[in-house]
Amino acid sequence: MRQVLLAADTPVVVANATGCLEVATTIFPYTAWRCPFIHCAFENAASTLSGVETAYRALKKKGKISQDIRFIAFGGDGGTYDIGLQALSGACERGHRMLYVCYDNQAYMNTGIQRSSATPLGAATTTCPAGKLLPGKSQNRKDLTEIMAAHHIPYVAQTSPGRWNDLVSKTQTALRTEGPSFMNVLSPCPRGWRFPPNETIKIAQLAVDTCLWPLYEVVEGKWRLTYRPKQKLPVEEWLKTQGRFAHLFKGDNQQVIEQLQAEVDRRWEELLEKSS
Amino acid sequence: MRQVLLAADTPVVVANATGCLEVATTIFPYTAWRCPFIHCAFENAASTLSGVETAYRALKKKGKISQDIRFIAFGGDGGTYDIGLQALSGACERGHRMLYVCYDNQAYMNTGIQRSSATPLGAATTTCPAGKLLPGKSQNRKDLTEIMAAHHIPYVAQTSPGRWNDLVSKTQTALRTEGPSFMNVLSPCPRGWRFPPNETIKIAQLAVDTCLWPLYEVVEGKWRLTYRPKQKLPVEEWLKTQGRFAHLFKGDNQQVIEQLQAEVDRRWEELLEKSS
Amino acid sequence: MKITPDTGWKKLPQGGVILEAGNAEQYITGSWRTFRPIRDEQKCTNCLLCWIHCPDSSIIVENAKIVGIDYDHCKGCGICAEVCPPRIKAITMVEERKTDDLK
Amino acid sequence: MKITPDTGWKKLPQGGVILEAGNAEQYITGSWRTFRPIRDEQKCTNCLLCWIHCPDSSIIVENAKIVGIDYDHCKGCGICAEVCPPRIKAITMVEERKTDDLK
Amino acid sequence: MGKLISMEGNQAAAEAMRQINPDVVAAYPITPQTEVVQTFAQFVADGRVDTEFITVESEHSAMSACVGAAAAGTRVMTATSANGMALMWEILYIAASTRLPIVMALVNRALSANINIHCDHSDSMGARDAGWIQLYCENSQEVYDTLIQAVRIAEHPQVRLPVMVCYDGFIISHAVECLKLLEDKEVQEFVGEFKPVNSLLDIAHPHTFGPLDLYDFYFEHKRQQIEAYGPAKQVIVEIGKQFSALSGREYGLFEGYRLQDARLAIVLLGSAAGTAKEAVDRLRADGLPIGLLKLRAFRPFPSEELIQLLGGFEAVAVLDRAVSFGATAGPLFTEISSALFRADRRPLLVNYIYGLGGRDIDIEDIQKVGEELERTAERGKTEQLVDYVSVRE
Amino acid sequence: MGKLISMEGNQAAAEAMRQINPDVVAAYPITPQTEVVQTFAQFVADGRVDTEFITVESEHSAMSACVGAAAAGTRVMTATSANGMALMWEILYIAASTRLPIVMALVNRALSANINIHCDHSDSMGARDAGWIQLYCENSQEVYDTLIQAVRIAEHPQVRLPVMVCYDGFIISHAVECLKLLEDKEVQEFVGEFKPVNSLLDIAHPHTFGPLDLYDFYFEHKRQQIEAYGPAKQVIVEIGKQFSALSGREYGLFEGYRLQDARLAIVLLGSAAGTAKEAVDRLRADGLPIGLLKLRAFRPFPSEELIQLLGGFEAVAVLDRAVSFGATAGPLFTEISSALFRADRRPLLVNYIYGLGGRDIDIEDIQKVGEELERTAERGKTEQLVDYVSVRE
Amino acid sequence: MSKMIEVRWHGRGGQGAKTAAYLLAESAMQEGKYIQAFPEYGPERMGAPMMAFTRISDTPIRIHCHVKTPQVVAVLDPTLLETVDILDGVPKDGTVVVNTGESPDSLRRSLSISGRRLFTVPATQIALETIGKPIPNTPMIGAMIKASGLLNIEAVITNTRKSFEKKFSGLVVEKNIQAIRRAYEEVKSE
Amino acid sequence: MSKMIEVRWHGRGGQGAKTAAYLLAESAMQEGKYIQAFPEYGPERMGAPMMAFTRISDTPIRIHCHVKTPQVVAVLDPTLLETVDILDGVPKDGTVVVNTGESPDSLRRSLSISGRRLFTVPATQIALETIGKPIPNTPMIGAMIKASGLLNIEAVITNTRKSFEKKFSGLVVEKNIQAIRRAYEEVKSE
Ligand SMILES: Cc1ncc(C[n+]2csc(CCOP(=O)(O)OP(=O)(O)O)c2C)c(N)n1
Ligand SMILES: Cc1ncc(C[n+]2csc(CCOP(=O)(O)OP(=O)(O)O)c2C)c(N)n1
Ligand code: SF4
Ligand code: SF4
Ligand code: SF4
Ligand code: SF4
Ligand code: SF4
Ligand code: SF4
Ligand SMILES: [Mg+2]
Ligand SMILES: [Mg+2]
Repeated sequence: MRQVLLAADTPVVVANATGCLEVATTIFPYTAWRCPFIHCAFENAASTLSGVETAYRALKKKGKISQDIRFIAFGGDGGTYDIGLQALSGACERGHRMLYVCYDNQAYMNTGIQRSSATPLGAATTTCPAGKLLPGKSQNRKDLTEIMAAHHIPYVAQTSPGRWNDLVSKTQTALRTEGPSFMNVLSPCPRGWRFPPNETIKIAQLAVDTCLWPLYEVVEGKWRLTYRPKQKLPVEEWLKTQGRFAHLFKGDNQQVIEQLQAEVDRRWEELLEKSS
Repeated sequence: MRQVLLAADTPVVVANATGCLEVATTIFPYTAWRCPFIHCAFENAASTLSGVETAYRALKKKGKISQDIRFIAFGGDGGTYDIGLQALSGACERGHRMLYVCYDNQAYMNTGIQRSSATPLGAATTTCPAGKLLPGKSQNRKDLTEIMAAHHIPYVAQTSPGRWNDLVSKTQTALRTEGPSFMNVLSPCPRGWRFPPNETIKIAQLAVDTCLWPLYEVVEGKWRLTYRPKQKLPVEEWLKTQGRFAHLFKGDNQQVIEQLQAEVDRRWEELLEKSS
Repeated sequence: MKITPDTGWKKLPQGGVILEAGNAEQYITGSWRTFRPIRDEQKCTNCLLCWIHCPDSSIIVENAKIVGIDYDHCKGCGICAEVCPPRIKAITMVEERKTDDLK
Repeated sequence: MKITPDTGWKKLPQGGVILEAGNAEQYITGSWRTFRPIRDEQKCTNCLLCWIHCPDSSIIVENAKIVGIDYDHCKGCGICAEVCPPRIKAITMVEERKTDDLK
Repeated sequence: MGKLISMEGNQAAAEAMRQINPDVVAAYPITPQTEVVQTFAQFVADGRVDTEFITVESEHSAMSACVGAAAAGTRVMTATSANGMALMWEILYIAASTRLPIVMALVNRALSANINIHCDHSDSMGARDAGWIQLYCENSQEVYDTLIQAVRIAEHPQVRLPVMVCYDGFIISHAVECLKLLEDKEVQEFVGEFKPVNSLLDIAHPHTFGPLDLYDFYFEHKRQQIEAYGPAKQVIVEIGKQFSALSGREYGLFEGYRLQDARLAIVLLGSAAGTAKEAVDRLRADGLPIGLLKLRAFRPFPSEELIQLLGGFEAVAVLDRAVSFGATAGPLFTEISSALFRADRRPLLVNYIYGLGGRDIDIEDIQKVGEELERTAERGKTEQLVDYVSVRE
Repeated sequence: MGKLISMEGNQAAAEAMRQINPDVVAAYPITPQTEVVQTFAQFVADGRVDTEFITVESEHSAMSACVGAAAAGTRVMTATSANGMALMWEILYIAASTRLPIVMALVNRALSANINIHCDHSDSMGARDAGWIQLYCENSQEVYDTLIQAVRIAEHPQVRLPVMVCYDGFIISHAVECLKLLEDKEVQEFVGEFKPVNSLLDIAHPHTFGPLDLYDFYFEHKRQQIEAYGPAKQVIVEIGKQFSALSGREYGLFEGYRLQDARLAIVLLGSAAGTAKEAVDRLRADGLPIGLLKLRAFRPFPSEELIQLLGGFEAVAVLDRAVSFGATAGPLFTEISSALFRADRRPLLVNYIYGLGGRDIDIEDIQKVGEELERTAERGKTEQLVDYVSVRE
Repeated sequence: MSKMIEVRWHGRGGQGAKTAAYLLAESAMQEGKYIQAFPEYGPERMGAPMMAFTRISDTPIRIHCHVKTPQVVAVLDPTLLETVDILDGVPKDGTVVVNTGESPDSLRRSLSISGRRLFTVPATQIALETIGKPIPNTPMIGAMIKASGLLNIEAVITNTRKSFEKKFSGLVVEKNIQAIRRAYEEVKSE
Repeated sequence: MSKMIEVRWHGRGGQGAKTAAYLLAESAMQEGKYIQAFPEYGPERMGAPMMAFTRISDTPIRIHCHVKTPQVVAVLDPTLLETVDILDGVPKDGTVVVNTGESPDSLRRSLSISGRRLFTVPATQIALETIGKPIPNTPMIGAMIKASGLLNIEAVITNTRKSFEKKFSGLVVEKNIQAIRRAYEEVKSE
């Protein structure tokens, strides 16, 4: 997330939903934040920040503030795809100038790896464990980036820390956008996905190369792929790097992989079509 | 809404969000509903019904119930685009077999015509009145049908009571769908839109013919226009039938109409492309 | 059990539930009407458009034929008259004149 | 005012706010580490990849050059070693052996 | 000082808001609060206020946006009712504990289920732990006056707490009554400019709001917050005095009516107070030594003051327009009896639950309460602790 | 009857749920409740229960789904904590007023702000008006036993109310303790089959749930609901007896510890009761005539019983693990002092606020309370009404 | 209390009973009276029977209960006579004004009303003829102040003008005023 | 209270202090004792210092407060000695077991510990050699029961086997048991 902040050349105010990021960076009396920061609750980073942004406009209008300030909200996938979706949707519709960044680690990590609607099909979490009866999550992941694009806001992007330049340039575009912008950032989580921390970047990259997490942006309704893998790898390549998918390689769970591959292919084709 | 129920040939259980429909049909000790009906709150028709549907599956599994039952939720635009969006999104992601019908009258009518995110650009409501400074609502309407299509649920449709057959056949398709389905039904409101009640059907039809409210469906990701107006009328034709747009025809508000027309055109083109 | 304005708390069904389905039809709202739809049987082609669109379910249909209008619940909105095909115009809205037949 | 574990309620800033930005750096977390990244200055090309990816902001950069590693906060995750280009491999992870230099 | 004009309670509220001219308003419509929002939206559309109005998509977001805007150092107002307040309940605590001086018009309405749009106090009573100052109004004049005072109370350096200005849905919100308004300038001078203590927009001093706070500091933060309610009591009285100097209308923690020589008293909140005054007059005319205590401040709860005031009475009837299901009695009764527990001389106490979901309470109803109260006093003991006004058996 | 085994409190809760095997569970994770949900999810994944588990996207939807499922005539359970409960607050009232026998494990945790994951009772206390029966547990054994009893209490024809089984976050939820389990069959026989009164799935008898209810009927509906809490008290006692016949473990509305010959008493809820028993023993050893009253049922509140029990005491210390900001004292104190107001002989009462946000309370802390209580009794009057345990000045 | 008059308005959603109640109150206020006015608290729906109330007093009005024993009743829609007990709580010497073309006598007979001072006025017809719309509220005000003697007509007219000017064109205002005057003249007593 | 033993475990997130505390408790329970075990209540993070507690008693354990005066302390990570006051609350006759290759004597000197019964064991090394992973928790149990005399080793082994069998392969279980035994043997006293 620091990468996002580094990309900002105007002072920013940050709002954060409850989640790993917030818990890891602020424990009274310590804060890791060097910019103004507010955490209100789990589900309302977008609405809280929309209040802050409005306050800013009110004071600007009255000449009580002169400086330019940008506003960034951070939320995990739980705080964005699930419990905070409505607040985000509302803020976007109202048109606040703010960047909402979802750091998507595909589960509720802070509370110990429960499924979210961002959890991919087949992944095991503590609330959709791989058990005798059920092979992990039985639903496909919500495609939040697409949902946000359907909000017709001026800027929507999907990116990954695996590709630093992509992330930075998208952040800069987003912050320049006069109106709401949304960025979905895949954020591999060693603990929740079960892999050694040093593979973080590799796994982020693999998600992109398997087209499970394509990098693209939607600018004023125009779709554009920002990176096209030289070779589209099978999702298996990505799945096998992570313990949460280990059960898929056992017994007759192979078909879940096929299902997942089919869905990835379908969405990828759709994306290719839209961005052509 | 009765039209929706008439189209069902299996017994249905209905959940209803707070709004005109609910208030008009149930005042203790009277109910207009002949099927089992539950109203819980304003924002939770989808989640309440997902509980009912799950209960049904639980009892079926245990053999305590044998009958086939279908589940329909009704919500106004306020209860669906705004305060109930998250409950709907969540229910869709979980995959409950239920039909959610949004009767979209483009504002909070039950509480006296306040703007919702479904209110079109330029429309006057009591919370975005046409005043000395502001010419009605300053944001475009959220395109909920598209947002729901981005949820990748098996069936999504947009329809209008102006076209009875369209509505009935879509309802039937929706009820046949094994999984979540969503229907967005334009519902002209004489009081809120300010027109005489007997013009209801005409106005519903005009919304379709101006392409402001195209009729289409998305079946398993495939987009299909279900009606193509012989001649695409200018939105003005529709606007001028309603008091809530009267101010747009005065002063220098003409440009709002142009803006609206541009947005309608843009979304219509996009739709044509997707459904080709 | 029928619930009336005098029913006390001991007799109400628990949980605020209404047990009797569709009992709203006992609630006569026809008097709210200012205009009354009158259908001309001769002209009517039984296309059922009025039945489909009546918001108060007040067009009475039997065997796919219109047999009457439920004036106890019709609120006189005029939608039926509006949707009746222009070539046919089987329904006209007539002002209620209850004043005249005041008992 | 510095807040310590002994600070009583009368002295805390109102509303639970933390007034001092970025004071978490006073909170030494380096001892949580099991492995320690060691950078070979000779090999390093100052590509800054490690700086970009370090989750604990523990690679210290001055004038676009790496000048050191902040062992007070580095948690030893090894990401820097991983992202350092394979041809270069300027960073290696070495097991902490505090046991040995126990005072 | 203005002359008598007539207005609905909600319009009076909106008018006060117009004159206060807050920086930010975030609100969501709900009956019977709606007209406040609508009227104010019209002021915005007509450029009669500078306020930025956030048309949120739910009450949860309304309060969240208020928290954001207040933390950003602006003067913030909102309004809601019943289930609207219920949906923001979580964030009410956050607003208070973060010490944000938000002012809310709470138009009291019954909570669901079943859904009912009329007045009772179950909504505000359900938030009585949340940390908001709660002031209850008897009529439109008080709504108007109290909203103006609320801004000062909330922002007072020794208080810095959000304030709920509660008034009865429909009964006050939708009734036209006579009231006097202040001049715009008078109001603006009275409320003054808002001076935030810490602000998110203070880029030079970046603060962190709402951090994780474990068992090593959380209790201290709460202890500190608890301490604010004492000064709040004094500030309410003090601001009331200042307002009275400006308007000629008196405000404090409560209002006593014919209590001086009374041996019996009725205690209640809100719009029934006027009806009760009439009932008291009639009972007095019948020779009953009865008076009325109308509580204005329910939070902070003036318990020492009540001990002083009611300690010597023979019998007191507490009228509750809310229920705490499964509790011994209504929330106001519980609070008052708990406070009077410490009194040296304790009156007999009885509780009446009235007006749930908008059920009318009229002069005769309250007269009957007074008459029963006298019998209780004569008997020297409470026979029935809780009774219900006008409920069909 | 099973032998002693060891389990965390949350596992004990999940184990009870497994044996109850409800039709539907809808829940959302939140610390410290999470393990209940996780463990149960594993039971579902392994086919060890027949339950349909709804993985909702928020607590508001969790409770809404529970309402839907319960109205559809199924046995429904859920679990949450703190802000999770806060987010479902609106729907809590609806569940109770619709008379739906939902059972919830509420793992007590402090409400935000600031955000804190540890135990206090502010969450459940904030819902004390909502109409839910609230039973508080001292340890894992009670969590397990009470969840099983709760199903019967909730569904009892004279009750038909939702039940919250409250236990202290981390202190109980995350501690391994010894407990005894019943056999699966015993539990299933004890809870029996659920027989709904009205069901949405009863297609032959279509009912309308949750209609608009104006001032002509709403109050009567509330009045009817109020009436359920009396029988609920008896049912809690009765089911407790039945459970005791099965398990050998006693349950009622409260538990007295060394109260018989006591003149001083401590009253509290939850996990501190055990610590307090130890403190009582030590104080007794020092010659103090002190006992403990551990309240189990906070809703319905056993006020007549408390008058009986505590009426004759010299002094009682009420320990609150929650604050009602701006009130005179903590919520438990308020309730108890209000109840005792009617007692013929009234003890001196003092209030201690302790343990907010997980602050530890130990044996010595409670001993000190006991010693101060004795001084109060000797003095014959309360000097300081409210005090705070272990807060840094 | 002795000097407080309570008025009840019966109408249907859309007929302006609430406006009438408010207008009457405002006019009284202009005359130095204290007032209160409120509609029946229910969901407002076009065509549904509804009530509104006005209280007028020489001293500040404190009470906030429903009006149960109105001294004056105005019925804006004669069809209501069939379904609503418009005499409920009206004292024997109360005043009742009904919008109908019938005479008070025949009305008394057809409804078998005993006691009360009965007045009728063809308000809808007057409205149609003056304003051009069948909205009987303003004429009913004229009729009722005449019948009850509550207020001076000029005061009512001045206030109506002031209040309507904010919302309507001059022509509409004058037509309404004309309607008030005509009804004031044409109201029939027994 | 007289018969209750309180144990404090110091470790780092990921080292299994909680598991050790639980295992010890369970073993004690198998021996007919009443037990309680809980981690320090805080956000758990890899590498962060953390504590866990075990209570063992002949009679049911009622108290639910923190452990403040543990009779036995086990330190799973020697680096903690620098930052955490591991002796906090430990009575003079308390037992302290540290995972280190050093001797108790030199440890006492380097940390200037007075009183307490000091023990050391190279638990990480044992773990590496037996289990193959540097997770010192099971060997530390072996060391600590020897040092404290709290429990019989066979009871602990039986219970560990039972408890681990649910989660791990037979081989892993046996390696852990081997680790316990080795540490039991190799723990050094002064
Ligand atoms: C209303 C509410 N419900 C639940 C929680 C508990 N909770 C806090 S963070 C969290 C999960 C966060 O998941 P996500 O947003 O994906 O962020 P991550 O921790 O994965 O970074 C949950 C369930 C809460 N704080 N508030
Ligand atoms: C939490 C909550 N907020 C607000 C309300 C008030 N409310 C009830 S219905 C409604 C508007 C409904 O609008 P919509 O969903 O569009 O339905 P319509 O009335 O237009 O048919 C509002 C704001 C409520 N009941 N609950
Ligand atoms: S590794 Fe995973 S669980 Fe740990 S802080 Fe990062 S996101 Fe959260
Ligand atoms: S006309 Fe409009 S306001 Fe009236 S019931 Fe229909 S939707 Fe609601
Ligand atoms: S007038 Fe309206 S309500 Fe009456 S029958 Fe026709 S459509 Fe139905
Ligand atoms: S719409 Fe006209 S023609 Fe068709 S059925 Fe109705 S009345 Fe007959
Ligand atoms: S090991 Fe991890 S924390 Fe340490 S410097 Fe490298 S990347 Fe940063
Ligand atoms: S990644 Fe390697 S080469 Fe690049 S700056 Fe870091 S240490 Fe040097
Ligand atoms: Mg996440
Ligand atoms: Mg609507």
